[in-house]
Amino acid sequence: MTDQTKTDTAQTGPAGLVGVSTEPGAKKPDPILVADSITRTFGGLTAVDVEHVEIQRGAITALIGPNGAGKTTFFNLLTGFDQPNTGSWSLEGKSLKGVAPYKVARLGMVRTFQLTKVLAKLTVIENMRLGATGQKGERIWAAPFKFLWGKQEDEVTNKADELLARFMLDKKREDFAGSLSGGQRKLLEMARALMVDPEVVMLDEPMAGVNPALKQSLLGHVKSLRDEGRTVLFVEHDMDMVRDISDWVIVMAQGKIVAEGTPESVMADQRVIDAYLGAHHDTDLSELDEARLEAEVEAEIAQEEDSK
Amino acid sequence: GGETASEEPEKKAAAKGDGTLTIGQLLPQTGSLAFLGPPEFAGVKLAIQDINAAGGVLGKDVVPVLADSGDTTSAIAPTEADKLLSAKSDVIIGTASSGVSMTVIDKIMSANTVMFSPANTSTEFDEGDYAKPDLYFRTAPSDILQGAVMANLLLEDKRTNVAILARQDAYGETLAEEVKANLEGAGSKVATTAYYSEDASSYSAQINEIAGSGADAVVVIAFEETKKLIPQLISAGVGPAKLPTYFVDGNLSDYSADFGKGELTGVKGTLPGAETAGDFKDQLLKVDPKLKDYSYSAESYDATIVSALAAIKADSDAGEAIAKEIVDITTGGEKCETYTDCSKLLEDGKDIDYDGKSGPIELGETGSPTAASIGIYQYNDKGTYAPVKYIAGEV
Amino acid sequence: MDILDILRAALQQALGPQAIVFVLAAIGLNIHFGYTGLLNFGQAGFVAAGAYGMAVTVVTFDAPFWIGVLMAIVAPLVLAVILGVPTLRLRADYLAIVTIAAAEVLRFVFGAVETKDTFGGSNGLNGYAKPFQEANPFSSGLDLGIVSFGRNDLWSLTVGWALVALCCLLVWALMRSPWGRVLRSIREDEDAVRSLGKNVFAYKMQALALGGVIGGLGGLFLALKQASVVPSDYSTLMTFYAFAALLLGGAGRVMGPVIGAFVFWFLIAGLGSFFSQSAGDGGWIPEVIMTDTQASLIRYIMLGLAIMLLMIFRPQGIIGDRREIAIDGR
Amino acid sequence: MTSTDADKFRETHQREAEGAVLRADGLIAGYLPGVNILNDTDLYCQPGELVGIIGPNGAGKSTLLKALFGLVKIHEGSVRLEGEDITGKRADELVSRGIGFVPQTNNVFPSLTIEENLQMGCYQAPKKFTERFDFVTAIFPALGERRKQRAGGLSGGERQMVAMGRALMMEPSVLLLDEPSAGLSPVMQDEVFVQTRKINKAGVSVVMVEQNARRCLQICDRGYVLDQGRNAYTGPGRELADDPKVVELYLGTLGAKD
Amino acid sequence: MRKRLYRVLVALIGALMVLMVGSTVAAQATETPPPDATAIQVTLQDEANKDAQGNPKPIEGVTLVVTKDGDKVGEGVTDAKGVAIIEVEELGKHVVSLDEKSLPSGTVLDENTKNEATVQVRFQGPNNRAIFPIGVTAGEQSSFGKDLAQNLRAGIVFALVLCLAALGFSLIFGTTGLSNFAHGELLTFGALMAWTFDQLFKTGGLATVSVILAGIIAVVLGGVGGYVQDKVLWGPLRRRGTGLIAMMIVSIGLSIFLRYLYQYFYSSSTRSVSQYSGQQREEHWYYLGLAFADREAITVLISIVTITVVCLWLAKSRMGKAMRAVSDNPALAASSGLRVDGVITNAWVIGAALTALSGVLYALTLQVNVFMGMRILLVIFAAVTLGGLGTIWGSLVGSLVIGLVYELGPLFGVPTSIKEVGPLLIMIVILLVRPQGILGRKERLG
Ligand SMILES: Nc1ncnc2c1ncn2[C@@H]1O[C@H](COP(=O)(O)OP(=O)(O)OP(=O)(O)O)[C@@H](O)[C@H]1O
Ligand SMILES: Nc1ncnc2c1ncn2[C@@H]1O[C@H](COP(=O)(O)OP(=O)(O)OP(=O)(O)O)[C@@H](O)[C@H]1O
Ligand SMILES: CC(C)C[C@H](N)C(=O)O
Ligand SMILES: [Mg+2]
Ligand SMILES: [Mg+2]
Repeated sequence: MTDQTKTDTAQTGPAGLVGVSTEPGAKKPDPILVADSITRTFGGLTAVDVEHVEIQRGAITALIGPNGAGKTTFFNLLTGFDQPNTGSWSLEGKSLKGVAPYKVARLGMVRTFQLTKVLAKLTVIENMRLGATGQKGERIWAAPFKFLWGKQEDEVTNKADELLARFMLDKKREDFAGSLSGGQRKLLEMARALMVDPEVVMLDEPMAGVNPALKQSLLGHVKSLRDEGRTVLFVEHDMDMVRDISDWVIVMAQGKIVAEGTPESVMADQRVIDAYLGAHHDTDLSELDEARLEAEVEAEIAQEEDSK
Repeated sequence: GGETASEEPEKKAAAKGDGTLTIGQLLPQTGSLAFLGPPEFAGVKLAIQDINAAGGVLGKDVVPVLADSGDTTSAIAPTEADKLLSAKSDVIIGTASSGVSMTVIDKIMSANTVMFSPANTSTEFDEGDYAKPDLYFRTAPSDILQGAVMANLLLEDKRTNVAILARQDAYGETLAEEVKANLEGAGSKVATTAYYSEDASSYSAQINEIAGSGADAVVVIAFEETKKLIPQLISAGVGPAKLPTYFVDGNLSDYSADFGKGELTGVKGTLPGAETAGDFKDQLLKVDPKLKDYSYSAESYDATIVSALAAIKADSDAGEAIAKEIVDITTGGEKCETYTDCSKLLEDGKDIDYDGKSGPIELGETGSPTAASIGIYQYNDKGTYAPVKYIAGEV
Repeated sequence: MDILDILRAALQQALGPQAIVFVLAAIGLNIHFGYTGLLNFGQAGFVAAGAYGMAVTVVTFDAPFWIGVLMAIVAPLVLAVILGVPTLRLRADYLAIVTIAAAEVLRFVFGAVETKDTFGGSNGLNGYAKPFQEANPFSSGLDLGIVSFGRNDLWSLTVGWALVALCCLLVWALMRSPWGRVLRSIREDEDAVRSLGKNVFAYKMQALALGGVIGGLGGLFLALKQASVVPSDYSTLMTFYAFAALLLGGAGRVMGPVIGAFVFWFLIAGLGSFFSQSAGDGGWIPEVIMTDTQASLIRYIMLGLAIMLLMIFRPQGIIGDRREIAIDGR
Repeated sequence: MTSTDADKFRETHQREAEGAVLRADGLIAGYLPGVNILNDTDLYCQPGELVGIIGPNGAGKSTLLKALFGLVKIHEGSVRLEGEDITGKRADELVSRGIGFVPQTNNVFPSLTIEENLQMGCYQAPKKFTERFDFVTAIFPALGERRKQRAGGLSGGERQMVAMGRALMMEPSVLLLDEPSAGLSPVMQDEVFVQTRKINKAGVSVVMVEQNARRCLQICDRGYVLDQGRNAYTGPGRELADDPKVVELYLGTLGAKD
Repeated sequence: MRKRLYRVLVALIGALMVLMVGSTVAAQATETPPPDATAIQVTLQDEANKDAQGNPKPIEGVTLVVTKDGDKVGEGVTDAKGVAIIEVEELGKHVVSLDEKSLPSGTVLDENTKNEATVQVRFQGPNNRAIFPIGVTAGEQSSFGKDLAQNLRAGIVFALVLCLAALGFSLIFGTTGLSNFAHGELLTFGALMAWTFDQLFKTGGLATVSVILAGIIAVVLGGVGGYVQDKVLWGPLRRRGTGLIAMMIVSIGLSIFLRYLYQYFYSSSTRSVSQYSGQQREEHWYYLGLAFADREAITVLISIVTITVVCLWLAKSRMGKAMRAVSDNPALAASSGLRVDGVITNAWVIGAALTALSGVLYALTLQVNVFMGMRILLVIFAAVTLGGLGTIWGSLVGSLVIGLVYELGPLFGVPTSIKEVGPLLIMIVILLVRPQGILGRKERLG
């Protein structure tokens, strides 16, 4: 832990990742989040079984892996929403074992949910305001007296409005969050998490269902978070995004971490391609062998008719 | 009126002496005591008929207002009492159940209205705050008496180990305690006392307790729940046929529709009140031809008449003024038995002592009868009951 | 048939002390359910805690009146904590059952023969309200023509409506604040709120306690104006009626409970008076169809009907927001 | 879009929609009274055609699908299935007429097992279950392996597979898909697109909404771009994908192969 | 009239006594008190020593002393019938003491009989009694084991009846998500219908099967009631998109409406069906050591069969799955081709019929009253919740636990008067350990 305290700038952020080993569970020069031998089982199924993982401070790390690999469950464990069967993990050297989810968030680690959780009967702007931390007016004794928190509320609102504009939700400002479309909910969820000003942002498939054009502009925002020195950890199935913004990629499969590395190296890994990316992921589907498709279909139909 | 309190003359003047004696009736139309509502309503109705036939009170006809006291679970009595109060009732005849009375007594008294119960027998109305002569009166004797009669009846029948099954309310608790105290004092034993709450959804545990107690008799202090309890006692092998069973005023009723075939044969019961004279019954039947039970009809009649006479004596229909005279009307003075007679005597300026249909009522310091008769009844194989004897006693 | 009489009876009840008890209970429920989404079906328990807090302190423990008043606030608070610590983790519908059970347990214990020495058994307790009655500054009642209140009622009403106003003001101030926002968010999705670093449990506890105490004030008021506390007053029916009042008015609105309780009692008393005039001697409904007894029932039949119809045609309540209802989580 | 544009659009629509298996004309629909989400939207799908719909978030794509399927109140306009008006018909009737629908969210029964979820898919024709079940599990082997697991415990992607599988169980003649690839791993996404194309080749008409716009336009015969409840662009999939305007406004340049 | 007769009778008895007692007896006793005089009456007899007719033997010649405030105010000696009547002057508390030495040899007061009794003299005549039980063998008190068996039986019967109603509730809750506060009234409905038709049949040629027939009709009508309710009220509400909370309040309204409507037509009195109510329990080998009345045995049988059939049907049949699907997500169910309304109507019909059956069976044990459903509603809720809301097996387990705790609690220290506290407390405790109910599942997060 000593080298963590005397961090020197060269080791922090994406720069520190240069030359890091690509073995699963590789040591990072300046890890902000460290997890050890975490397991979680559901009945007979081992959903998460992570031996060791470190997340580099100030970098954007992507967590990818097939469906059901245990990514979301791992998020739940790290943020205290679920309890692991075994293991320990720490944020900035402080153990998070048994720490309540809200305390984890207060320590600066905020997550979003894959299946969005918007506050349906609050307006979009209220959803945003809720995200702000350290609000005086959230204490019961201060709450009845507006002069105590009015000014702070204005500041919070300004910040929220800025984010909303960026996430193209400003038109929906006064609408109930429950009336948002699927993609808009994702956006709101992410924007609200950013209101917390977190040290570590954990996004669970933030871009699923978000329109490509908007996605592109949002990536800029995520990058700027990194530039502010924050750490981003995200789960995503969109390889364009992973390739574009991540500094480091961790691959999970069947609960285990199977590979790590830079986006390029990981995506070139044959195992990853086989199990996750698929052979055609870079080809244009319309260029697929249409003839082959048709043949297959016909064969099936014929088979069906036989069986009748 | 008579001697109106001199300390607060202003407030007294504001009291509702509107000239018309309005008699509210807060008696059970619904709930677990509803089966004893009709005789009480009939009693009051008959009394008002008699009063108005004799020229009313203070020159005007008495006005009746009816309300439903429900039972303790329905808790409608307070709102119904409000209804009566806002109809400017000067006297409220009611309620029947002691438990319900407890929920409205303070409300009615604080409205300076007389509360005159024909059927409350709980001992609590002579205790603590209610011991004072104030606005609460009753024509039914305290269960100190019924408890003693029941105990004596049990002793007479040589019951030395008695089980008590009682409803948990002001009435059941105190009556059970009285029976128990008298029995144990006199040398008998009480095997067990099982209480049940009015809104219980099963009585098995209580029944089992009774059945397992080895008692040689059981006293059932209940209202309408009796209809549920008896079959269960029978199932448990301690029905009236196997174990001598005793009823009280709360469940002494015509059960011919519920238990035929001799299920109740031999059950004995106690009920405050002197023997109902034959013509009184006939008159009641004219008022309400459907009557089957007569419990507390005489007491209701008397409560109404006494209130009216007190109003005449006080020369006011204000609740407080009436209250001041009620005890006096029933004690000391020239005896009289009907409203016509008594009111004449009063008009002649005489002091009277009203003796009514329920016996020679003498109300004491606390506004309760000091002496009364208690009837002992027995059931036949049809599920109806007939008197065996009456015992007069002092509280 | 005297329309004025009916109106008088209805208004008398709707403005009267009975309504105030329910307004206070419903304001508490509004904080629980309307704002925080806590399905508290045991509000009667809090009301009882308030009433018994007062009565037991003064009657059983012979403490001075003002300590009784203090205890009427402390008791529901304690109940909230005892109830809250274990139950606030439960899902909404489970919470409902646990609270309703807790309230019933309280009522049974208060009414039990075994605890008679402390709680007075099924007769309850009385004889503590003297100081309240003596503090009555009015020398006579108030007659407003259509409605009139006696001296005692007038005093109760003044105190009661003042309490209501105070509570409404407090709720209004609280609910426009960020604190209120957190509560409303918890109503929507606790986990989302947790993920943003708010101590959901603490907020729920604060809400439960605050709503409980306001319910307890209702109990205190009931105890004072009725001068007696009896366990049967605090049955689940009280909670149901308070809920009905709240939803009639509109949950999640400051004035919802007030308007709801007013309408609720207006209906009960108005219908009651209407039918008791219509049936029996001198009424226009023949005895075969409706006897006196039946007349006293029909208002409840109508009340049930009215609650249904109001919920069917205005599910958001009288002053609720239609848009909110349209967004259904399910 | 100027009004003349709109007119032209309407004209082409009228001309080309002739003989369509499913067509919607001038739909005006919304969730709340007074707030229309769809403002005069047209759409048609010829037999055996694969139609893609793309557009920004909140444009009304899901609303359009729901409107076609009778789950949103249509204020004006009509939906026709094989020439017959089906506006406002109940969903289960539409199912028995051969329309299948995969919603964007809440698309599984959490308390039912995977197998039971799929059973619900062929609720109206229970006999076909075994055969279709084999077919679906061949596409998504994960579902076959975990058939007894409750869907409530599934990961996001696994749910999506169940939802897709459920729709495939019913062998519809018209299939409405709302973002079927969302949340799936790349290899599974490809599988979904390939399978959709395959089903389509087998004669099923498909209307799909996608945010993976590029992929969607690659496989579909014809695409619509929906913006603020109106058709902004339409045309064959490839053309749209190459249209610079569409790229700029809706597709972005990320991941585009130059 | 009667009063006078009685007095004559008392006087006669008094006279007889004088004749029999003779001159050896102490002075006070020879003077027969006038029949109306206030007196204390004591009868002494040896219960252990009965004659051929089973009448206990009177104990003669025992001296009894009456004191008031420590002063002796009277004395008496029992006559040949074992009776002593001792006149007293005043009313109030008197103490009667028995002179043990005057007891005949061989007769003793057993250790828990005191030789003193306190009598509050209140009555005219010899109506103020005291007793000194001699040779009384206390009735057999039951043992813990026997109590356990008794209460277990009560618990089982109650639990099964409860279970039917809980199942009905679960079914409706499971498909619609509605916490139906009017559920108790469905139960009452069953009981009321059974009673009504029993009234019809009980005098005719069908009298022997009156209750059975009435019960069957009641269950059918219960189902019809569920159908009507769904068609007239809940269906239209669903179609208007009314929220669950609003529906819940509607159900509160409905319960008030129905309860008082029943009361309007049936009044609040308790009624009994014409058959089976007075059956006594018997122990047969096939009752596994418990004693059942035949009606209870039949109740148990009917319940178990019905519950098994319904549970299997729900678990295995397509309709059962469809109900769960509808409960999870009605919109998606519709999109899968389920006729959601049809499925829900099904749930209502079966749920209501089950509940009506529960009402009929309940009526056999506890008579018919318009409030019976309301009183048991909370217990039903507790059972359903305890098991895990919406799970069918859960409501089964929940009912069993609640029913047993309800009746067994008093054996383990719960005061009988508040025995309803037991199950509620148990439920609270269990929910604290397993917040999702015994068989409920935690929902996945994220
Ligand atoms: N509550 C639960 N009960 C049972 N199984 C669960 C539960 N939660 C997760 N699982 C199982 O654990 C595995 C990991 O799930 P998880 O949600 O973490 O996957 P994921 O990597 O996020 O997948 P996706 O990319 O599809 O979202 C899955 O197979 C899932 O079925
Ligand atoms: N239940 C609802 N109530 C009210 N408004 C709604 C509701 N659902 C959606 N909306 C509104 O309708 C508009 C269109 O929503 P829709 O879901 O059709 O968008 P979409 O095109 O599918 O977007 P996405 O790509 O994000 O899924 C949005 O502005 C949204 O706010
Ligand atoms: C009518 C009576 C049975 C009432 C009973 N004596 C009571 O005081 O509760
Ligand atoms: Mg996931
Ligand atoms: Mg959408």
